[in-house]
Amino acid sequence: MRITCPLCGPRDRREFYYYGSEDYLTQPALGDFDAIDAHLHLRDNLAGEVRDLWYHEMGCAAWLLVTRNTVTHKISDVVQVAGGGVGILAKMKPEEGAL
Amino acid sequence: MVNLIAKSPLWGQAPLVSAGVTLAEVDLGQVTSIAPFDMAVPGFPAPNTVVADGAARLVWTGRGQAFLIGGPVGDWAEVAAVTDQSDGWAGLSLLGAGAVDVLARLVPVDLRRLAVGDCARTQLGHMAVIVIAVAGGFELLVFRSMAQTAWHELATVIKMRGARLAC
Amino acid sequence: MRYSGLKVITQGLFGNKGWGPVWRDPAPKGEYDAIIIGGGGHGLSTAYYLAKNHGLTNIAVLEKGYIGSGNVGRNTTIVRANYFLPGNSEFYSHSLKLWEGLEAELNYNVMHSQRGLINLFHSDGQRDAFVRRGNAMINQGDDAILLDREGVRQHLPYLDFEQTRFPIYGGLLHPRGGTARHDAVAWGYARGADQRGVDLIQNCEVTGIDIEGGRVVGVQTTRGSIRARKVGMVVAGRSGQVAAMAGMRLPIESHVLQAFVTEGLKPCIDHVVSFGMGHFYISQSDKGGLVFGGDIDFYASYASRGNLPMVEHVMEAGMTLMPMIGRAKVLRSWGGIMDMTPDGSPIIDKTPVDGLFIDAGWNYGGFKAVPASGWCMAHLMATGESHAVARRFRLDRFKTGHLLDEEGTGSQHNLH
Amino acid sequence: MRIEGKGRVDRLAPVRFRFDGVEYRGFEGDTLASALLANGVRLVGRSFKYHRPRGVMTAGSEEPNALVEVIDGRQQTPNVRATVQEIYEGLEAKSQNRWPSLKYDVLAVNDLASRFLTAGFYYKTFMWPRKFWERIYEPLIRRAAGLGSLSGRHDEAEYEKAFAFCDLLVIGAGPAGLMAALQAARAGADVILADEAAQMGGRLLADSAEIDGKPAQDWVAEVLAELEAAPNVRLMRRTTVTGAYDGGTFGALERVGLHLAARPDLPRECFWRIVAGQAVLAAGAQERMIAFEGNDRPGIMTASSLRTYLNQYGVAAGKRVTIFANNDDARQTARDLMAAGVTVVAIIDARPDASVAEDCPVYTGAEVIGTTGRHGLTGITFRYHGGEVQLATDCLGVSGGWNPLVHLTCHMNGRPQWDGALAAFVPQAGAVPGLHVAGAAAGVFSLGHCLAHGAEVAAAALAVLGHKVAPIAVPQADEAGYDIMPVWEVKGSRRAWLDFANDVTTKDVRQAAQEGFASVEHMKRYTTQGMAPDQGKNSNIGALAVLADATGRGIAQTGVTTYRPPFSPVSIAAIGAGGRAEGFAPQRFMTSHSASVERGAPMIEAGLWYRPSYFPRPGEVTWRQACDREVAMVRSAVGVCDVSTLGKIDIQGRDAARFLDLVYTNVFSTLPIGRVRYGLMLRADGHVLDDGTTARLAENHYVMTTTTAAAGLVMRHLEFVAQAYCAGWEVRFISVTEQWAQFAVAGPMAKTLIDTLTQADLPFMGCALVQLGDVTARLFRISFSGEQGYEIAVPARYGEALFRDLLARAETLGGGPYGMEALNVLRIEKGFITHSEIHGRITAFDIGMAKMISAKKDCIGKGAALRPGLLEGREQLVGLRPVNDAMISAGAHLFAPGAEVKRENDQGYVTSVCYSPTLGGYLGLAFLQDGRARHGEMVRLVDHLRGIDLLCEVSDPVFYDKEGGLLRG
Repeated sequence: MRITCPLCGPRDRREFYYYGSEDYLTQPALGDFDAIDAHLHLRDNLAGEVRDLWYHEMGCAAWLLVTRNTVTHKISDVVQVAGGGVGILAKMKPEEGAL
Repeated sequence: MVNLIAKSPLWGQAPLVSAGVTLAEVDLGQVTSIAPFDMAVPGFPAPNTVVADGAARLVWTGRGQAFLIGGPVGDWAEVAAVTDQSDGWAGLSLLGAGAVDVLARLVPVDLRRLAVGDCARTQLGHMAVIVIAVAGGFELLVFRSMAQTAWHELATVIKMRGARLAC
Repeated sequence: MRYSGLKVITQGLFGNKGWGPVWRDPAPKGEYDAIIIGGGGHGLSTAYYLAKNHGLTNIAVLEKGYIGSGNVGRNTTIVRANYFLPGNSEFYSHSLKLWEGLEAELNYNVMHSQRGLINLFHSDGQRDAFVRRGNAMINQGDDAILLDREGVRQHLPYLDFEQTRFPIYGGLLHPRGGTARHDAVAWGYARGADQRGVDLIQNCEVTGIDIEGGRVVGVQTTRGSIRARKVGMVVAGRSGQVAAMAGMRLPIESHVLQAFVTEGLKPCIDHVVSFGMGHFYISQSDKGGLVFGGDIDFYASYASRGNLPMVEHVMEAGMTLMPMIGRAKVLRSWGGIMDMTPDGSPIIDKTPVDGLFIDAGWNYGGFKAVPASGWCMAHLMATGESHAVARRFRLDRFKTGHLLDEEGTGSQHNLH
Repeated sequence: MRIEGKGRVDRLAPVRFRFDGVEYRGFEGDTLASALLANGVRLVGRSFKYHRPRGVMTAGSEEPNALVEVIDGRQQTPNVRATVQEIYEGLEAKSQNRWPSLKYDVLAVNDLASRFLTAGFYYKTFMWPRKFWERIYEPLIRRAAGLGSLSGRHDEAEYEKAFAFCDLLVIGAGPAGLMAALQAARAGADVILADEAAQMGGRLLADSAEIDGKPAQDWVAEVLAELEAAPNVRLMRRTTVTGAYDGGTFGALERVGLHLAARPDLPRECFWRIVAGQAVLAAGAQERMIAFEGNDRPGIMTASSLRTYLNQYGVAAGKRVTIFANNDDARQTARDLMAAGVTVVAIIDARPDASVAEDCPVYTGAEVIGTTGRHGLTGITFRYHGGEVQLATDCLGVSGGWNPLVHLTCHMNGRPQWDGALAAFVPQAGAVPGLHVAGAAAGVFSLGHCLAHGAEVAAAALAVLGHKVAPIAVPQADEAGYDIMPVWEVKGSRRAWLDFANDVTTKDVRQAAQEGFASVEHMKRYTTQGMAPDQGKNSNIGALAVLADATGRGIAQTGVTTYRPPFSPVSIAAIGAGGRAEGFAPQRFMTSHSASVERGAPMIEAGLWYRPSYFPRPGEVTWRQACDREVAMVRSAVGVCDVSTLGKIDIQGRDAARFLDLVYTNVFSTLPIGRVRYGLMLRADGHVLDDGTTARLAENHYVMTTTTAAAGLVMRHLEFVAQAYCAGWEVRFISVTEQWAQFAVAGPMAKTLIDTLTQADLPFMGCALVQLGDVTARLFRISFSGEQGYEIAVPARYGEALFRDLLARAETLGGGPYGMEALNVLRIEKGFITHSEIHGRITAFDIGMAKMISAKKDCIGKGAALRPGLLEGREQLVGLRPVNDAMISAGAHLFAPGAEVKRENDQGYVTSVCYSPTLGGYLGLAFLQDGRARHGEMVRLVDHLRGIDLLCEVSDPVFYDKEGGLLRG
């Protein structure tokens, strides 16, 4: 399998680390165990097109959001995760939140 | 009083000349990581390219990161995180007609696309590498601690290439 | 028909004309007391024990392909009980005991062979972790022996003891671990279930799960709708798709695990050997092929095929550990689809839908679990209560944090 | 028997080789099979199950029978196809799966019992008595099964792997492949042409065809000359493309040195990873057998292989040859043989309406129904016009038709389609993205059409890549079609073989169907049809035709089993090239490595690094003696230890502090400049990821340390958090692990030592830049030993020098180096944790660090860490000391005194243990149910594996200097 890194160009799968579904991008709020469950565990797990997180570990160190078909392995889109500005933590100041 | 003697990563390793290639350790001089806080800063190399600036080269080494090799940091310190990497990497040069053939044994990138002035961040065997295409071959940067393994892997490939050519 | 050596001889003398079908090929009825979705090892054993242990015989197993077409027919055949976390220990211990009586139970030779499993370790830290495991196995009533380097050498003299990359410190020997003939397990349970009246319906894909008022009432299939008050989803590899028909989202991601077999060779590897440092394990089949594998390909997939980097990694690890296999030639590689859970342990539980049960999330350890999984799933479906040895395989344990993480790698499906 | 004037072997280059100890002569260019046939050797192997005598059946890599062991020195390679192995001077081969000899094989007795050994018999028996399976039956089966043998010795030969990239990969250099390559070469594309044979040309080398009015071989030579000269073309001979993978990646095996006597440094094989923009599969087709009684005797071969042996090797495989076929193609074999002066006894053509116009007897509408000859064919019986005819013949060429080699098109789950007119499966279009099929592999069966098809398909493939393609001229050749009447089996009462390699007969397939194993996959698995080294290349189609007949379904409806990689077997050593010895993972060396080795320190592997275990001194016999001394040295004077392997991450930017607050449980934004703080990092799921110290060098500049094991993990985690959650934050980081060599200096004399180096009066947990001569170093006052401690870091080029210097200084103070063993004892005495404790299932609460989770802020993993299952009823970190100072062990489990030792009563386990010379006894760290409330209680420690069962006192995990006075001192 080959993944076209938006920065490095087409590269062999061996250069990449796979994390999992884009669900990991949605940061749950403290105390919301359903959201934590969805973030960490529950998956649509589609047989078809999915968006997953990959890391170009042996290349440029960019985290990538890869649109890929889990049945054909066809990759239709690769974008960088950075710049998406996803998740509530991005907006949170350090002192916010409490145990 | 301390008097510390410097040693290069492959200190004492003689160059290997065989089968149309020469493998040698190179002294890269000052190597500084330049990681601009604003990635759109002018003068920063495009991905996979090297910007030459006199004797110095600014080599793209990853997302928002380049290595300034052989030159002073200058104004970069004002717009970028600047980190000394001079001791973190071992420099190897692989030159000669067979250099592409040798590298293709170990590096999973399309070397046809790597012309002088290009670079690639990829892997050499199982270790991270920065490949810089230079006239007549390549410069390779590997982590200092893995320099011996890199040498061993390249030397093994060169040795097998020699045996193939002798057939 | 009862099988025996005598039967083989008498049939042979009369031209082998008397062998009848091993199972019937019934058309689906309109209604059953219970339906098992999935005719793999777990589904078939569930049906078998529902009939045998609980007297429930008006049941059907619905299989979209052929019996045993899932991972029970596509694995590296290892049978072991070497877990260390409470919850897993008792379950796999129970399973191994069932294995030990399986031929007699099923009157079918599944070629269960307790050749001994050796897990190698390569540092003091790994040794300590394996000692913890071995002691847990003995506390559970199973067996484990700590081998030092010389002990490993006596059992596995062909390993490369000179390689310094990951020097062999020792190993944990699990004498009762071994292998079995994977297809035979499916066929044996299928035959046993069929003989007890279970309808095994092949080429029958479930396309919908009928739910009324929060309770399951039947399923839609490519061969018509079938009513049932109890439905068990036993479709590891496709659990997400089937559960989605009931509106459920599971803590499961599907991944592909490759495995490899070489051409036949005269006996050279007697044990099951596992090289954790290199994610490599190997045994030799009775036919002589070296059967080996490594880690999953690490990305979500339903493609039943792997890619080269993992192939190379497995072979490189093999060459590090036992370079004597270098000249064995890989004949065939394949990829099976695994239900990967966030803690690497399975699920046998009720679901939020009344009457709908799930047996899923076997990661890549499902084969050895076939007998106990069926035993416990049957118990759950028949009684509505979890069996004592499967109590912790709850569907909600991820949310509550009652994890069974043997690998210690945390909530990332592909790391288990 | 050699035929003068025929073949491409070099008659001026004789080659001597041995088979089963007998010396023979062949010529350069021979395969082992052609040379054995030339020498009249017909019996070359024994079958898998019945140990039937077998001879060469084909001339290619699909060979099911002629598998031999090739010996080189102390090594041997099993299951080598004699039809592929080229001979070289001194080649030594032997037959396999026989004992004591090929001719007299004891296990041939199996053949007599064959009626009891039918499909799946073993599932029905060997069950009683139970113990006999493992003790008697299975060992017997294992010994009888298998084919060749490994030597049992490490394979120390060289193997190679390589990557290649091209615009167009052409697989197969027969007529279609050569035209495809030529078309692409002239269009200026980068081309790789790979072919499994030693010489390119495919069947053109084996047939007597003409192209453009010249012998086809002349045309091949011209095309190859042009391709050789083209700079954009790479010819890969002896290279089998073995698998099609995602993204245009193909695996290929090059036989580099297998045709030569072993030479130093020459790889035996090279495994290629070829990435192609597009690919053309021009693998051709393979001839198949027909199942009839006794069709497995030596001397019965595919008809086309007789032609190959004649035309390519100048060998007649028999003196009196008969042909049995159901198609036109086999006629060419008869004609070529007759033209070369070989007697063709008869052509037996199953087609009633076939032509009879040959210079030999032709029987149409006839079928072979029996054969004779124990170790080689002596005669056949065939049915003709309702009668039976017997013929004396020593060689029977059989053709059941041709199967396109569709295998690679199936490697991504593609399903071949049944073509009734061709009586063959043809590729499913588009089954592998970018792979186009040309020529016979696509079911195009005339030479003229193959040539045109090759060029046409290549042009189409290049168009996908955006190449402008000018079509090339297609040379003229025979365009006659291929007439076939399907004949799969000649039914009879005795055994007719389908799968020669696995000894599967038509009876086995019928019995499988009778027992309900009617799905093609069930039949395969029940009978083992197609599971032998040829993976059913010779037999799968025939077997499923028999199954279709037995079940009353059509062939298309019956379907095929799945072809999977590799196309032909690949050695583990080739794909695993580089893995042997040290190659599997990089070795990492610290700058102090040679200095440690000089002092005799055993180096142990730790997260790819090598670290000194201990530094033995004269008179010390055991590691414990050295370790105890080193611990005492640190506790009483000063010790030096290289800690460079710890991960070091340089973090900069206006949001660096905020970022650290996010990834650590505790607060770093309040850390003063010039200070160091211990930090705890959680995974997203709330368990401890790692711990370490982080120093603030400047307002916006930190340097974080990680454990050795987790360095890469933490880096990846930081990148994820930064890129996924911190958009717009001004924070950048880079690993500086390799940049700095860092040494711990610990002990009551540590400050004394440091003072001799530099002036720095650091408070506990302080840090500063210091000058060591011209070198700027970083000095941290931190401790992992419980003693007053420093870590000093210099650019790595000075690492070795500083290490040696520090040792010299330490030694003048009664100190010296200490290794991993002492480091471990020191940290256990002090109750410091490592990954033995934070092993991935551990929370901050478990290790008593709940207070380190700041209440003032959120952090990665905090929410998940608050799940009830991670808070209640868990095991907590404690210290253990055995009564009587007896030995205890890590991995032991804990029980309440008096409780029965069983899982249900298990209360915890021991993670780390050491002998403490400081405290005079064994110490352990353990996780114990409700442990923090049980300090002072006794627990029972049981290690079955080491026979330890004793009572321990539970305590706080900190055994040494609980108040930390020494540390701060």
